[in-house]
Amino acid sequence: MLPLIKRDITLALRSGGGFGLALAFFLILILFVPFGVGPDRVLLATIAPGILWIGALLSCLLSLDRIFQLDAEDGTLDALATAPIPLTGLATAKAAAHWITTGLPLTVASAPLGYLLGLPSTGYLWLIASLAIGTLSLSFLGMFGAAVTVGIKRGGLLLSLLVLPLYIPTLILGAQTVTRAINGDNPTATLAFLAGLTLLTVALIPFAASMALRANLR
Amino acid sequence: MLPLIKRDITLALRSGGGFGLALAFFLILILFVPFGVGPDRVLLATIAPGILWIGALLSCLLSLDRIFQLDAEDGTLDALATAPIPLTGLATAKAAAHWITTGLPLTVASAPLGYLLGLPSTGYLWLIASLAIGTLSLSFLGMFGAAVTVGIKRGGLLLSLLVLPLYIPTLILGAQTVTRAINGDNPTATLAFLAGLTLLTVALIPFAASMALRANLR
Amino acid sequence: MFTVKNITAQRGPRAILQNVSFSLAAGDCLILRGPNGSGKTTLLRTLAGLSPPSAGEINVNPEDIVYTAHLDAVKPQLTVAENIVFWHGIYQTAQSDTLKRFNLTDLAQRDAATLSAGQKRRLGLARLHISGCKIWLLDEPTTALDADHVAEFAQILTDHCASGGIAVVSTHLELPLPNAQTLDITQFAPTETHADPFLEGSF
Amino acid sequence: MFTVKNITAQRGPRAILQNVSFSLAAGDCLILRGPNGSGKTTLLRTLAGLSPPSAGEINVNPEDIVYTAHLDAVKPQLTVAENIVFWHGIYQTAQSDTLKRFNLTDLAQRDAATLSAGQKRRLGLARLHISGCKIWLLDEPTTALDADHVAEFAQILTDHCASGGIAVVSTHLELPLPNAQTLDITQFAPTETHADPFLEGSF
Amino acid sequence: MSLWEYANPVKFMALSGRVLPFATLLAASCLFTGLIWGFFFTADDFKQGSTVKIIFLHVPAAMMAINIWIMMLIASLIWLIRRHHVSALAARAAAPIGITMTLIALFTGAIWGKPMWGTYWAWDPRLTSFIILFVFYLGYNALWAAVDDDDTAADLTSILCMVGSVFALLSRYAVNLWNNGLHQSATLTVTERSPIDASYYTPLLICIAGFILLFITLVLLRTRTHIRLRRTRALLARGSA
Amino acid sequence: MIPDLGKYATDVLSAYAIAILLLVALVAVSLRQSAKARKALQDAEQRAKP
Ligand code: HEM
Ligand SMILES: Nc1ncnc2c1ncn2[C@@H]1O[C@H](COP(=O)(O)OP(=O)(O)OP(=O)(O)O)[C@@H](O)[C@H]1O
Ligand SMILES: Nc1ncnc2c1ncn2[C@@H]1O[C@H](COP(=O)(O)OP(=O)(O)OP(=O)(O)O)[C@@H](O)[C@H]1O
Ligand SMILES: [Mg+2]
Ligand SMILES: [Mg+2]
Repeated sequence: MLPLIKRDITLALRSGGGFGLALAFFLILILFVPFGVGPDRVLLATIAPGILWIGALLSCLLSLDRIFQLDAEDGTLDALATAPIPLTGLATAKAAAHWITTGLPLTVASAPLGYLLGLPSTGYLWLIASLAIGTLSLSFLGMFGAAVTVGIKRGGLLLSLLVLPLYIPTLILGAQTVTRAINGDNPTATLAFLAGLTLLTVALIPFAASMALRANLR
Repeated sequence: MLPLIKRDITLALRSGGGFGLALAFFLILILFVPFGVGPDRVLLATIAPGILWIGALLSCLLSLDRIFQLDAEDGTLDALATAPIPLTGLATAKAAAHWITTGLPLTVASAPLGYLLGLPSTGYLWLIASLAIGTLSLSFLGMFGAAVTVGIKRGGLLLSLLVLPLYIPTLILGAQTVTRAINGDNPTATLAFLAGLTLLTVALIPFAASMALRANLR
Repeated sequence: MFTVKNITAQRGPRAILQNVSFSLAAGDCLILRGPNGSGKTTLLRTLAGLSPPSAGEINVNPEDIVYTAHLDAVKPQLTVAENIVFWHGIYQTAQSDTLKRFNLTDLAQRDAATLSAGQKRRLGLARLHISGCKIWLLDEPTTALDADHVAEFAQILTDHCASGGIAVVSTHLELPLPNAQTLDITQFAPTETHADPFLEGSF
Repeated sequence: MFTVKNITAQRGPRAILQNVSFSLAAGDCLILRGPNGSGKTTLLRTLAGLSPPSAGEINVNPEDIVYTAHLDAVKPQLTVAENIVFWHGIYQTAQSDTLKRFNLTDLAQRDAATLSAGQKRRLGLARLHISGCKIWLLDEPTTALDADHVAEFAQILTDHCASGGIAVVSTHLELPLPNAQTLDITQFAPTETHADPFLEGSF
Repeated sequence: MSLWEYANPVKFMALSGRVLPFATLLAASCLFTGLIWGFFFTADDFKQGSTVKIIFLHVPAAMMAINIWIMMLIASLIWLIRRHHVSALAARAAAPIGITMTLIALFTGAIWGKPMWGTYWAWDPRLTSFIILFVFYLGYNALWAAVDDDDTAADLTSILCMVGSVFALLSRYAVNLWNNGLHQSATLTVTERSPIDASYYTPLLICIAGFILLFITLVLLRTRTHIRLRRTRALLARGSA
Repeated sequence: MIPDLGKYATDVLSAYAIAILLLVALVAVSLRQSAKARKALQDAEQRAKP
């Protein structure tokens, strides 16, 4: 599994990879919001937690179809499936690599972008914590979606459609955590919920994903 | 060119195509906004024009990488480039097919989704008009981005990055049109600007795109 | 009808072949020979007009040319028949006995995604016939074909040339083409003159 | 060591081959023969464990198997050497003389994207050597290879079997493999018994 | 003789062919009776006026929308565990019915909301959950349409249905948290309403029965369609070997 | 014939209209698909026989 994670990170750093790109996409998305809704600072600060979370989620979404599809297209997935590593391991490695190359940088970038939107200072810690935990669950769910759609050429849009509904609880809990922190409510409960959700996802999704991969390789 | 448009529409309607999917993606995106920023009706109505425009833009964005990449991967693009149709014609046909399968349905769907966000009733007409005109320009600009990135495997994210800055004028003019209509200002000027922008795009972009294609096929 | 004078064929920054010249008249068939990596694909892409030669000139009407590459240009989501109709539309030719000539009649209603490697290749080659073009540029056309179909395709190629067509074929296999000329492209391997401006001089 | 008993190989809803049986011992090499679309790829995928047989049984340790398909499993963004290191990591084997054996030494630092068809295929085949597996399942391994490299690969295959390995090879070409058995798979074409429950009875 | 026998396509076609006319008749008569009764022969509610008549469409549709998803989940599990083709196809056949039911519940609810709450749409947890359910249906249906190979499609959609069910449930709880957490002026919610008057009870029950029967009829019909299509594909594939 | 629906007449009627329209559409689509599938199968059986 380690060589796989290492290779995926290398590929993400190479040309056409997704490392800096997800970040840049996040940046542009956040910049788009003032263009769309207008530059009112109070308004922007109010919607900042939600927008940051949605932005991170969409940036994450956009790199999902790379997870398995590239490997499927050049025959690597067949070769990996017949190599002596279990499919659940493969699935976990893929999701982990995705999180390292996407979720982690997004989390780090969220703080300065939050400042651009005028996020109140009480929110930053909770924003970073919720994103760090939440994007892990997003990566695993996204990996599941990628496993389901791996047989479909350029299935990016279908993948999004399948994955986005699964993202709803994570989004709600994540954005709520930050909103509550800003409003002076106690955000620990929602963050704990979020952590539980992530744990559940990380524990169970690899099995579902390996079933989907198995079916798709047939 | 006509067989090409016809085929692209057929492919979009076939399995894994993007026809209904862009719509569904749009729906979920709009759904995500209240989850992120909270269900406050006044707040939602204020940001509705911007969010609707950004949503349509992102839905459009997600199907861009299909425009040329699928054809490049199975060798069809090489074959088309050596066939007796000019590359500008190819580019125009591709953008037109993309608009028919994406921009048009998004425009139609924007009205009911606007209602979900509580868009004031004065805005609908202008929303639809600005989207109908604006998405055409989005399709052509997106096609250009797709032509530039066609050599890059799974270049979806890079493509988004290249295209998003090009989308900014369209987004501003489009969202402004709707916002003005809602605020009781006169939106015809911005809409006229938008139409001019679209005209310019449709007239010039195919040439740029054909140059990019030529370079990428080398 | 198809003359090539001293062209340099380029791939990325590298000149792969230099001073390639030949001249083909109606009815000629040219087989390109050379080991892996010698530049057959590069030359064919240059001839097809996909990458312009960095030197020399090609005299031919691009509209006469049809090119089949390592990839098949087959749309997996369309059926075999739909693929054929599409290319007829692009080349604006009338439909004819393509299905039969390439032994695809039984497969006509199948999605191209479900074809075997050889069946897909046959569908890819059918584009030659559909195009109605005089000059065929073929890059290892018989890959994945079984012995019978190789023979059949050689016959199609012979017929094409016999009726005044021209073909340039790269292949590693022996094709039964009685009247074909052979061109060993290893002779065009570039000498030490640099095509890349960054290799000139020293700094 | 590798026995297959009465298996039915399936592709989509269709049974493509029925009652396939054979038994291979260390040192055996089996060549699968059959025209396009007869089911060679289908059989190899079934043997590799990618699509389970819908009937019959395969007795083999899946860890012993390495499979090369029509596609090369080569990452274009990595260099040749990096591709090789990656597969060593996956199979957890030590690095050895792979580059030399597959004639890739000169290309080691090149991005795999810039390889020619034959060079890429060689890199794909290198995985066999890297894996250290005993049983090789090969689907038209010599596609795109030139004559010299076909001979060289046949030698590698012969060596593998001579040292106690097993190989199952589908090919349309004549490979110089002195001790190979041949299996004509057209004999396994399914008879009128239906594997598909939707073909039973009538309604 | 076990129930599983009818998971065989031939048996299922025979049985469903016999059941279908009766189911159709029953469904039609129940729907007819229930809706006519509800629409023409119930008194107006003192608070809601005539809008209360919408209940005869809204409630059955809302119930079916949820229950059809549960039926699909069960059918999917049967496919994954016992690999009965008819079960997978029944799940596929049910999805569009579920989508329609969800739409009916949404539309009738929205129309009802205008006179009751003064708006067609509010981000009430219950309503929101319904849109989420709608999206799950869309994704499930799109996946069926996108995968070419039938068995693979059955596998993938079943897995999606399983995972989706878990997350649909989680969404339901998350949505509750989301809207209660904000100080939103939820003036009237679906849950805080006076219990149904007895005179509406019988026609409502008949309507619910009608919707259930309609669902059964349509599932049988649509499953038969999919079985036929499967067989057609199998015949074509065999013919062109 | 139509009972007095009071001031909510349009609401109630449009609710019924939309719901019944959707149901009828679903039934119609199902029937049409069924007929098409039946015919396609018949054709296929015909072709498979000889
Ligand atoms: C778009 C808006 C609406 C949606 C999506 C919606 C959805 C639902 C759902 C999911 C149920 C539960 C069905 C069940 O499991 O029994 C339900 C029941 C019900 N709804 Fe709505 N509803 C909406 C608007 C309304 C409005 C405006 C009213 C009237 C003021 C209303 C009145 C009722 C009633 C009376 C029930 C029956 C509850 C029961 O017996 O448990 N709904 N609706
Ligand atoms: N983008 C590139 N940059 C640098 N070198 C390249 C590039 N693409 C191909 N080459 C090299 O150019 C040479 C010629 O490649 P080409 O594909 O034309 O060979 P070929 O004769 O078709 O070989 P084969 O028989 O294997 O298909 C090869 O050595 C190859 O490695
Ligand atoms: N998904 C599918 N559904 C139905 N039939 C299929 C599917 N995939 C392949 N087939 C058919 O199965 C048969 C066997 O295909 P297979 O790829 O095994 O042939 P092959 O012997 O490898 O041929 P080739 O020499 O051309 O590679 C072919 O007739 C093919 O058309
Ligand atoms: Mg080549
Ligand atoms: Mg094969």
